[in-house]
Amino acid sequence: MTDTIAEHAARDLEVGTPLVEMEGVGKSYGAIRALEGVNLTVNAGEVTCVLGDNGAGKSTLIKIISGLHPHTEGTVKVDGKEVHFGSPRESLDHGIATVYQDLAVVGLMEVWRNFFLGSELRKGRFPGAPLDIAAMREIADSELKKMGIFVKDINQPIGTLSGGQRQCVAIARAVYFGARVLILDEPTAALGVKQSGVVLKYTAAARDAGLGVVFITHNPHHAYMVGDHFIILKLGRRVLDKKRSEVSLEELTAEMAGGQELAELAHELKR
Amino acid sequence: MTDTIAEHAARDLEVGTPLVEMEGVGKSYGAIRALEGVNLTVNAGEVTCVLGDNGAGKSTLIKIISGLHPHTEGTVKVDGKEVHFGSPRESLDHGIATVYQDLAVVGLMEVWRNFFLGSELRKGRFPGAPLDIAAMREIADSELKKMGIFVKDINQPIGTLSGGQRQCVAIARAVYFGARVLILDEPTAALGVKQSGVVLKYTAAARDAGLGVVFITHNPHHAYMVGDHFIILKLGRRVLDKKRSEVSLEELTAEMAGGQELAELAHELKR
Amino acid sequence: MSSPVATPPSPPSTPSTGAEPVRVQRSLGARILSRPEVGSLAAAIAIFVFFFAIAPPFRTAEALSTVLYSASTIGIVALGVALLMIGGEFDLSSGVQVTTAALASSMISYQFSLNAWVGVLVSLIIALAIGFLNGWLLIKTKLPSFLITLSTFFMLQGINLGVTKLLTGAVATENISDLDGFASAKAIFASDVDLGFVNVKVSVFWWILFTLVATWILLRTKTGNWIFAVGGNQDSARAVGVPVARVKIGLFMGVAFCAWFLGQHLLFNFSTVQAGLGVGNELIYIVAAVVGGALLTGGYGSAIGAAIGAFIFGMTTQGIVYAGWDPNWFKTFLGVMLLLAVLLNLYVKNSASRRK
Amino acid sequence: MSSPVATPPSPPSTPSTGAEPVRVQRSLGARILSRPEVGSLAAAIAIFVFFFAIAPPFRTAEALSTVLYSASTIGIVALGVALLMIGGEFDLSSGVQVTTAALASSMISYQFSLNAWVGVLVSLIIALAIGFLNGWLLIKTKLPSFLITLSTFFMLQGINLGVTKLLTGAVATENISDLDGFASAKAIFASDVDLGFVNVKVSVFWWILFTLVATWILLRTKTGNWIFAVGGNQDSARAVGVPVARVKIGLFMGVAFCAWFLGQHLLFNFSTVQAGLGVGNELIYIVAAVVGGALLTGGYGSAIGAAIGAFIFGMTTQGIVYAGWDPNWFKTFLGVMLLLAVLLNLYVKNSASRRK
Amino acid sequence: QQTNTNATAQRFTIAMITHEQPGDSFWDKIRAGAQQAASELNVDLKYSNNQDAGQQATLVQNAIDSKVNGIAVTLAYADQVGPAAQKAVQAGIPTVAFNSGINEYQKYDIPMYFGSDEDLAGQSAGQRIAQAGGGKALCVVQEQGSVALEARCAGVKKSFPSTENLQVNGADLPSVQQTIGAKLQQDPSITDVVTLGAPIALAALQAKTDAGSQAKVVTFDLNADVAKAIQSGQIQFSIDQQPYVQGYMAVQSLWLNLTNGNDLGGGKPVLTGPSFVDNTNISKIAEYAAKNTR
Ligand SMILES: Nc1ncnc2c1ncn2[C@@H]1O[C@H](COP(=O)(O)OP(=O)(O)OP(=O)(O)O)[C@@H](O)[C@H]1O
Ligand SMILES: Nc1ncnc2c1ncn2[C@@H]1O[C@H](COP(=O)(O)OP(=O)(O)OP(=O)(O)O)[C@@H](O)[C@H]1O
Ligand SMILES: [Mg+2]
Ligand SMILES: [Mg+2]
Repeated sequence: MTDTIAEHAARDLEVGTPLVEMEGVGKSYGAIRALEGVNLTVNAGEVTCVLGDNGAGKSTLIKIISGLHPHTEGTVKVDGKEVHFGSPRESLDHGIATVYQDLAVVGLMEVWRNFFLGSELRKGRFPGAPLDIAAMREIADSELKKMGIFVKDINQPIGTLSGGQRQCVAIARAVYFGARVLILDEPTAALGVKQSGVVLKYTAAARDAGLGVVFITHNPHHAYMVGDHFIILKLGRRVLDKKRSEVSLEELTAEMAGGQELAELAHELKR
Repeated sequence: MTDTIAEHAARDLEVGTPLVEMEGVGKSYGAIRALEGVNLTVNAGEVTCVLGDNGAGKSTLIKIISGLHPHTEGTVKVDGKEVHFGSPRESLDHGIATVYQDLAVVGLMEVWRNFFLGSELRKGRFPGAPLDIAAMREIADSELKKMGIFVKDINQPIGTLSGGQRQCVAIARAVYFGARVLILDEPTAALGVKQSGVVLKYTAAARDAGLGVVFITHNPHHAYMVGDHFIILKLGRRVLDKKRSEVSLEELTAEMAGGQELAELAHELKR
Repeated sequence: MSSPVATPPSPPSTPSTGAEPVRVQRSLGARILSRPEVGSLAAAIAIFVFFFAIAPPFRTAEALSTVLYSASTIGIVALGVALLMIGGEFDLSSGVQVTTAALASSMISYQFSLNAWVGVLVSLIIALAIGFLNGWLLIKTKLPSFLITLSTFFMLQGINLGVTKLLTGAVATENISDLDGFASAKAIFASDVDLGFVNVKVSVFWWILFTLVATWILLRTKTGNWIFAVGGNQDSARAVGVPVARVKIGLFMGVAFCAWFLGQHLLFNFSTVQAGLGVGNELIYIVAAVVGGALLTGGYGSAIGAAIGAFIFGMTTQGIVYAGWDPNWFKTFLGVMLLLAVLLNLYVKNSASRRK
Repeated sequence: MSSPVATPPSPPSTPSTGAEPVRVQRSLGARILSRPEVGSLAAAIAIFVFFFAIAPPFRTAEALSTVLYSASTIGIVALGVALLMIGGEFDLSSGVQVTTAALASSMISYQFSLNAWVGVLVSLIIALAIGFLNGWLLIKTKLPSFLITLSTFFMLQGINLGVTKLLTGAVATENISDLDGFASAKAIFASDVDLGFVNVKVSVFWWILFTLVATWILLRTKTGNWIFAVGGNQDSARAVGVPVARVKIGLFMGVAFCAWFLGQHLLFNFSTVQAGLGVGNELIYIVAAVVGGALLTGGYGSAIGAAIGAFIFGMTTQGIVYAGWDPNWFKTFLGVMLLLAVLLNLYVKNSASRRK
Repeated sequence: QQTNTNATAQRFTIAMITHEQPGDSFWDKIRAGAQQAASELNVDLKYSNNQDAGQQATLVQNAIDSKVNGIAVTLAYADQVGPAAQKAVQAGIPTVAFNSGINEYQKYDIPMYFGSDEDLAGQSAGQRIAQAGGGKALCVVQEQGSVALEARCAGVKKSFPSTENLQVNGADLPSVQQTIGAKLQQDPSITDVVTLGAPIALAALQAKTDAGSQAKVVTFDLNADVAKAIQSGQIQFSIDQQPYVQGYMAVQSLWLNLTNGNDLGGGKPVLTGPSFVDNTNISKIAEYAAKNTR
């Protein structure tokens, strides 16, 4: 898998250079203010973990980076230039690939078509060039195999896969197409232990290949395994922003709302 | 919260009596065989954990109990009588409430309407009796508050909530209406640490009130915290079936496909 | 490596210790603005003012009465159609169902020389059976309602003509105004109500009554909840125990009932019925429902909205005539008005959601 | 701390150590059976056999030629409509667009006494502009296409009539058969092709050609992939970078192109055009697409299916005449046939999915 | 505006309400005639139409609300539109019927009628087919359930019993052509095709060629192309009910009634047809047909 990421990573990445810089970013959905005054920097070769309660605004934050919703306040810079993405296409063209929490797959389309959707391989560069179906099938298949996912038939509509299998396809796709920045919104939520492990390895590999990674999760263990930088959101505001060196797993767990309580609970439920 | 469950629990539950018994149950989706020859018993006052890889057939299994898909092989008994549910209504009428992995909420409807959908409160028992809207709003609100979920407006369409908030509504609903059996399909997947804790407490409370609980999760820690009985599925077949007393957390983690690998991974990624 | 750490016990309370977010209680104004019909109401007012300004004959009470009558003949069926659309389905046979109901009523009472009320009731049974059939086929075959009701549409069109020709030898029914019970039925379905300063057709009052009843059903009963649910997300509704089949069949029967009612109005208003009528009206009913804020994809809409939609349509149709515009361009005006109405509707809805 | 730590290299492989499940390769037969058009093909064959058995005149080559011609005049536009429906949208203005294109072509060349080809080309530009406008309004307003194209439908209906009346003083265009270029245009759009044993209209060949091109686009190009994606799940398609707006506008322009082509056929076949034609055909095109297996909700369907749907419709319409059935019941037969066709379609699809 | 010498200074408003199917050239001639009369007589003509009977009745009510000076109305749906017209009469608005409703107009106290008798027109067509030695006729109905069209076909059948009806979709000319073609292939014994509108006649000619049939085509109504076809002998004859005159007379009689208290027809309908157009008189008429007045 590492090979796939390294193959597709942009050549000009240098560890530590800021890829995405957000300053004072805010977002309102109609009357609902989901995010306000958030600063965030994604550096090349680093994993930035975004943590927080349900409804804290994590997904909203990354949807701004990936161009799905434009921000309503503040500035977003990519590679030092200010941007205001009108569509996910623009973000993708900057080498930013995203795994959305609500997936973004087209249920009735085949697995391999979903994998390559929006970035199809073609036999030639002229307009109307035919698709290279054989190559796409093969690549999709082998990328999924690398994650340990065996779909019964790569031609089956993706809607007939289990929730976790679909999640894996979305992750494999983002990993395959992410050249500079990889954004993962709760990628391991629906996954089994094995697949979760694979995803964590991918995350580390992407970091090692020099990509900037944004990793959203509710699992502090997962976060601490790969994160270099931790940001906690609460009701749309940033309440913690620390480097890995400044925080321990126990602190992080405790800082996440209710982390303390879970530990207590474990004791309480103990039989 | 415990009070809610205890209030609504059926009076005739006796710890240890089998509520749902499945024998040799199988299910095919068209040409795809998702489940075969599975035996499972849900006893009153016990939590049965179903574990397994993505696509193992866990959701399929519980959809049979909850009446969403009829089984194609084997027998299912509820309270000792063989049943073949034609619709979820029949299952609900047996006191079986379910939280589905893919939620089952109606995005455009208000939070409180979703909470009571299918089991509306009315002012009177005659046909066409008006809804008791005030009571429903209040109950939905307080049940959500008990879970630590504060939606901005109980009248807002549920589609505008975050993924985790929606999940909480679905769980609160099932807990409120489940009288005999409570089925939870990856309830904590989208949840933060705090909310996960609440759900685990609910699960324990339901068990203590005498309900039979089926709990599906990918998290062996969560499973081990509440489970009395563990079943692991693999490619639609049962590969493990053990009582709590027969298995330790470490064994369980190891048995779950790839558990071992995750431990190695943690080591590998350690920095 | 990752087992949860045991810590000393603490009180089992959950409500978070931090400041809990203030629950927003939206103002009454904001809640009204978020109703589906508010945009179409604005459009209706705008169009009314427009015609009031440019067409002097439009300003009389008689003109309002005519507009209301025109709106009521669209609105009664549009109501059933709107409920069906909220429930996530279409009915293309609603237009010809009106004619079928009128023909059935007329021919049954005339051919057997019965009291007009017998025809009225038997035709109600026939209409409900057609609605039931539509719904039943939908549930059994799981085909889209567009296809099912299109078949019904074709079949009823043929049956209307074929049966009428068979029984009467012509393409219109005999005049039934001499039958027993005609007068009383006409009083119910098609009389004029004298309000002193102007005569208003009784169908207008029925229309208003039906709209109120439908609103109550939608917002205040279990059935209404279920209608929104099956339209919004049929699978989810089924999963929580809503009897989807019953609700959908009921909605088709509701459309059939409305069509029957309008059919009786037509029959007792004119005493005879043409077998070829009603074709094309199904689209107008759908337009009224949609202009009134119902979503084509289901799960959203209102009965009052459908009434306003019908009113807009009736007002535009008659307003253009009152204004004396060239009928060659009639449809163009209608199209422009429709587009403006839905755009205004949209604009109002969007600004409503931007307010608290 | 955050620089990647070098760990002792381990083999980068992940493929699980356990037995991996056997990848199922479906047989060719199963894959064919899972195509959207297979059910409608079965229905088409069944209906063909039925009429072949009961209606002797149906058995001749001439009859087949008539049926094919009838299918082609539906099928050309149904093709564009099917692609649009796969892309998740409707077009209610397709029927009148045909008339608009024919009128524009005829009036432009006649009023300015130009070569017929000038009219043909200018009318193509007008048609594409209408398609573009439909799509553009859809994207800008985010209204359902049903409403947008219904407005266009009304507006074009009025414009067809109003402009024709304005320019020619009548509601039909002048006969253009004496214009330069008429003969060559007629040869392209509306000639008869002599196959030796039977004459076939050239529109049949165009129809087949267009169907093949559309099939290729759908299954073998990026654009086709995008069409399925925007119809299947517009939000997801947008999220992975599909240019949803461009695809949808393109699809509306595709419908406009097909309408333009049929419009030219109409014009050069009859030499004049009536301004009121085409109303109601939009539904027939949708029916053809749906009978051919396209989903009304988008994301599923095929071009060949639409062609088969048009064939079924044409065959049924003409078959009833060949069978000499009572014309009063015509629509009833049509409805029954339609229902049976979609039911058979469904049955075949279901049994296909049950096979390996 | 051109005004005739005997036009009064007062400008009257006259509403004309028909059951036109929009875009049909037949109705265009009615309107042209009415418009001609209106401009000659300084009348403000308000034309409106709807194919739906109930809606047409509402349009009459609309005219009453607008307090027009006179109403001209078609009574194709006499039972529906008649009562509304009667209301206009009772309200003191001079009202005439035209084009259809010959048997019913008096029932609603309407004093004048201009039009042809569909039944009679059909019968005369049937007679001529019989005289010419026809074997079997096909009567093509282009609008399902239309009373007027059905009456014509019934008339043909009365005087020429071996007549069969065929339903076609008049809004789709290729389909008209295909369906007539199919019918001719199905029943080669058809010797005469009776179409009920000019464009349908032209489609029938195409169908005849496609099917290689020798059947003769006769039609109701005229237009420039039908006139040409009559000249060239492709169409045997046309039964013209002179729509231009219907429209013209309706407006003019109302104007005379308003300004001079006249009524026409002596309590009987004024017939504008059937007038036969065939190769004997076509040379004269073709010119008018080209001008859209016949
Ligand atoms: N489309 C929308 N319209 C209105 N409000 C929205 C919309 N999407 C999100 N919100 C609101 O914005 C807030 C933040 O939502 P967001 O999805 O970013 O949370 P999150 O941190 O990702 O939560 P989770 O962990 O549950 O996924 C929530 O209160 C939610 O109700
Ligand atoms: N509606 C369906 N049609 C066809 N196949 C299906 C359908 N639903 C599930 N499957 C298949 O059945 C198998 C089991 O799916 P299921 O959803 O039960 O898995 P699961 O154990 O719940 O997985 P996860 O942990 O990812 O939720 C999978 O291979 C899936 O592709
Ligand atoms: Mg989120
Ligand atoms: Mg599952």
